[in-house]
Amino acid sequence: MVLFALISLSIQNLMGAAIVFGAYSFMMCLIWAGMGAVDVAFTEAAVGAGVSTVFIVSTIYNTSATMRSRPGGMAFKFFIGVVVTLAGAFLLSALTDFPDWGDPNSPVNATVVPYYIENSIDDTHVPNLVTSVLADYRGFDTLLETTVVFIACIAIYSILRIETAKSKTDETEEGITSPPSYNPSDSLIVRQASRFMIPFMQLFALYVIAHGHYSPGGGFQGGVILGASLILLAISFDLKFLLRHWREKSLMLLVASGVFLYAAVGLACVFMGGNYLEYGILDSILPGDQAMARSHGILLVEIGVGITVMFSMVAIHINLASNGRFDRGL
Amino acid sequence: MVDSTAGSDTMENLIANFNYVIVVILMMIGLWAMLAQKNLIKKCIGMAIFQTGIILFFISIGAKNEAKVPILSKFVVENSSAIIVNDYANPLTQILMLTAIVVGVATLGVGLALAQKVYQQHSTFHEDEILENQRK
Amino acid sequence: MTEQLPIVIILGPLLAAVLAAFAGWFRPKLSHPFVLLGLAVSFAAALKLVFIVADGGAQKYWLGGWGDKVIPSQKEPFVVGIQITVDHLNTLLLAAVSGIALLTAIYAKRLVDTELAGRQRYFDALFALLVAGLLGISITGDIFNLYVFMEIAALSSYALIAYGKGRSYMASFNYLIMGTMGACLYLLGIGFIFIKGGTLNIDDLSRIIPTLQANGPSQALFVGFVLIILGAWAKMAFFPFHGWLPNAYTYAPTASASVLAPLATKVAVYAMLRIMLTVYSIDYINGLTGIQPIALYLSTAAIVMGSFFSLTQTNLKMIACYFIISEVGYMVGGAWLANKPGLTGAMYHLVADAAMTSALFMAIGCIVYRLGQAQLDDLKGVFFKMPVTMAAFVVTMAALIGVPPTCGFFSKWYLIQGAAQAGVWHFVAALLLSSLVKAIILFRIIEIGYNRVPHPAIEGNPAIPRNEAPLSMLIPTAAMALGLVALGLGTSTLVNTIIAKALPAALAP
Amino acid sequence: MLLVLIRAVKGPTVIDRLVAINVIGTKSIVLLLFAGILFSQLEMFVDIALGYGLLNYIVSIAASRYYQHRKSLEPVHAPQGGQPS
Amino acid sequence: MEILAYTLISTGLIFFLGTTIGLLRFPDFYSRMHAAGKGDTLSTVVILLGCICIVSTQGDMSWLLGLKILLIINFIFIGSPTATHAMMDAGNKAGAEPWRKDSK
Repeated sequence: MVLFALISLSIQNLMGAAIVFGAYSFMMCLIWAGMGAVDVAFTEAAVGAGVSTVFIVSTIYNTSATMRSRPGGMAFKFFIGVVVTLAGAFLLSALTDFPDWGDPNSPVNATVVPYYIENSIDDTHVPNLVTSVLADYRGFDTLLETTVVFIACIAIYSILRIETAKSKTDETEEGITSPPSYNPSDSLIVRQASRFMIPFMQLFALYVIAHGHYSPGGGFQGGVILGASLILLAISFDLKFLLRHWREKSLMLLVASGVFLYAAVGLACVFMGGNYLEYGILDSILPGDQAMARSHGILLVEIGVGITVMFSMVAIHINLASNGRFDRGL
Repeated sequence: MVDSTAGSDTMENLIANFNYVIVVILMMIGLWAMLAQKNLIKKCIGMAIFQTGIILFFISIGAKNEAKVPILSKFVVENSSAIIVNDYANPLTQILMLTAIVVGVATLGVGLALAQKVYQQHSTFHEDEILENQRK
Repeated sequence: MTEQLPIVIILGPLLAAVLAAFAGWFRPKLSHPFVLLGLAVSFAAALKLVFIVADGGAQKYWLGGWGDKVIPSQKEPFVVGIQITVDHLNTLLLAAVSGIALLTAIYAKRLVDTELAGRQRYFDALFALLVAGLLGISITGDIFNLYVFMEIAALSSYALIAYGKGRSYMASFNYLIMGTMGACLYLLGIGFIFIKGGTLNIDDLSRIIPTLQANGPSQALFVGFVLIILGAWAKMAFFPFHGWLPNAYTYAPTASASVLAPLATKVAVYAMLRIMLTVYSIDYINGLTGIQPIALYLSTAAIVMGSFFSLTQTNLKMIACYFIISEVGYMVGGAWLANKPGLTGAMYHLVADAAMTSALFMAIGCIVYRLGQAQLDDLKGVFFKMPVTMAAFVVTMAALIGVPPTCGFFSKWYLIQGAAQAGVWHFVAALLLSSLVKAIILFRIIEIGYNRVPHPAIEGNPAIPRNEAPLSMLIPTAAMALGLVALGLGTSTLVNTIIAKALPAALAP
Repeated sequence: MLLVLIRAVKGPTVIDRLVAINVIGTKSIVLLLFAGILFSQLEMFVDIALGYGLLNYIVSIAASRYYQHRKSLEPVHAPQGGQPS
Repeated sequence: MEILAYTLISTGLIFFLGTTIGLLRFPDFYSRMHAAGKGDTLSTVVILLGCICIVSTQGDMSWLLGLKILLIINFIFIGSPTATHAMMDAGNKAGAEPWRKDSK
């Protein structure tokens, strides 16, 4: 693994670095699955190996993969190396103070966590502890995490988007009847295979969101896969093909509406007389008792996360791939 | 690395140290790349590696020997008194890291967007060349 | 409803941002009122909470209702959810942040319309999100939640900085690398604390940490502390990590700089104070005999260096940026003095400096709005052109120097007192030196702005036309400058009713 | 098994690496399923494996699209193949 | 069933060994691609079939699991050759030189 990290940094060609970085993420993901962190593994598989590699590739596509190495600067690198080594030694100096690896009675595992494990079912009827802690006990973190994705989306959009190009996209919308101008180099095989796979991907992603209460997954992972399916559409066909179905306005509106759904569920709790994000209080409008209401609240919130993440990923990809011009790209 | 999942008893102590050592090495590689690399994309990759190092650190402090995935089985769901805490891996660290991954990818995206803009201005990713361009 | 107030503070700007982003697609003009509304709600809630806290002590709020729960294996209950706290330490900062943000939002409207035409809606949304992040850092009672808020604030500020022209992309990228490094170090520090403490709640941690150290100091906790402090230093542009700040804030659009400069660094200082005082205790700080002098020397270095570089610059914005670096040095130094006047000074300076920097950047923004840039040489005759702006500017500079009726004097007074009590004379010298440098710069600006142009009253010289910034910018600037004086006059009330109670009880008077 | 592949990752050109990464991706699916069988909680791992397969495909396609569009011999600028100087 | 499962898995592993050797030893990009594309797909599919056999002996929900694994097989069966094709095309367009006897 260390090897992978080193390789991905030492390769002169940035494209190679990106690809090896993807492999590094795959390995990471395996290790996490091995440690029992399936949800993290799933997220890393979706994000690290899938989407972020595509992001890097599309950035490089719009710029250049070559990297001129320059003489000199070795002293600086060496100096940083020494500093970093010292920092590492400093970190390792705390190693003797750590509890044993995998000790079930270490403070981390024995202080607050048993509460989640023992009471999750009674409180929320959600067997997947990760989902219940994520969306309920620490639901505020998740709201903010969704907000972070939202910020990243509008930040990238507003940094890269070139406003003058707007008239151009309008023109293409007028000419919607004209046959799509595929790049002649596009291969039929890739397109047909993608056409076959995309519905399955989306179905699977919806399953991941809806079934997140019982199996690994949830709004975020499902959202990323949904987003990835649209990205696949954009890659294997053409960016214009995607943009004819999803206009940028609707994309950005949907991104905002996902966060809004989450925040509104929380706000509804306040109006019903509870604390913010206290889904249990919603039992008078949602079916079931308090715990069921929590379960439904979690589902609603996950859907909000899914919407935001899906369209953020698509919007970020479109921006990065087309350099903000919204016409052609990777 | 694959061995660490098995967690055999005799090797436990060694593995315990080994795990954290790997984490620290990874983080330091990432940090070094962030500070010393001159290429902007490499800096972004270094940032991501630093973050994965931290994530690995958190996951390893939450790992338990002979613990399962933190999803309750069907049997346990029906009678909740039968839950044995030590059977399930720590969910809390996993949640923290889910959030950290998401934040990481958001930061990576913004970093790449900025790098793209910098490239448009200076048509290079190399830090020194950019500085030279700016001085002109 | 008062028990819901803490969450209202954050939700105001957060929802405003979402609605602004939403409405911006239909009517771009609609997004700004949403932001104003959200910030106003937040400011009102924060003001109300100042009084509640002054009367009734700390307010706790548990999100999702997940409060103290008894855990079988532990003796004491733990908070299982996320807690947000408003207590004596942060209530003033909350009011200051939301108030300054509200004024800046009114103020920045014109600037945004001219500088960032076509991008207003994103600016409004990101502005509100930035404020939400900063308020969140100040209000949260959970160390991991603090990290997430930190990232929210950071990501939106990267974008806000990148809106500028020319070198702003590279400046923003450097800030991104530095800021992410800081946040990662902070996160790692959380890990080291978490591995020993097993909880993320600040109150619970402050209860647990002394018991963990009953049998000797814990290296993991120490490493965690150092990492968190380093992370916070990187975020606040403290001396060795200050490289990103001047470029980032100078090349950022003026509208962005006028909200980022006063608030972002102060909130990072607050996060450091929170970790130092609440999570760890003041005894722990005083026990770190190795680190304390280093931190004090570094803050002295920060002040000296900030002052020195501000003398060499010719751009008004750049000068103001180096002021920020030296002001951060004040606060970190005051916090690390770890005695009563020092901490009082640091906490008071937190609020005072936020107000001062805000007023400074507002005045500079007015100048930039009219003159197009802010090189020192361009300021010829500016006192005649923009008398009100320059009056506000002079008042602000006086506050920064530490002239008595303004708030700057009192914070500096407390800091010097604390340094003298601790016997850290180099810090006292640095404080005085920095005042001197600011006085020099002020007189230089007065000299350029007043004297290099013949006085219009003298016969034969054409009168210089008055050309003030528009009222929507001028009024917040003037209000801020008056607020500095008001804050100075109200010092004793604030210190006695709120700051004195925020100090740890263990501290000797 | 993996060590052999890591060796392959060092392969001379970028596109060789791409092939190797693709193979690693599919093998990761198999390993995940094996892990699931070992943990005797296969139902948890199948979902991840499914997601893996889909995303692996996307990465391969994206990277190959890059070269299709660029139409340039990429390792021109890399001086000594994969070996760092 | 068990025996069938283990036979399938070991067959898959043998094919996979072939893939790796091919990947390492073949001289140029196209032939490596050949080894990877064919061997990889076949070995994975066979191993996954073995997994289905193991799963089908377990528990009550095994049909769903089996279905999911079948779905994975489906995806790999379609996706992997397509990806191979795309990469080959990419290599061709990018100008990777085929190996000839006279080249080194």
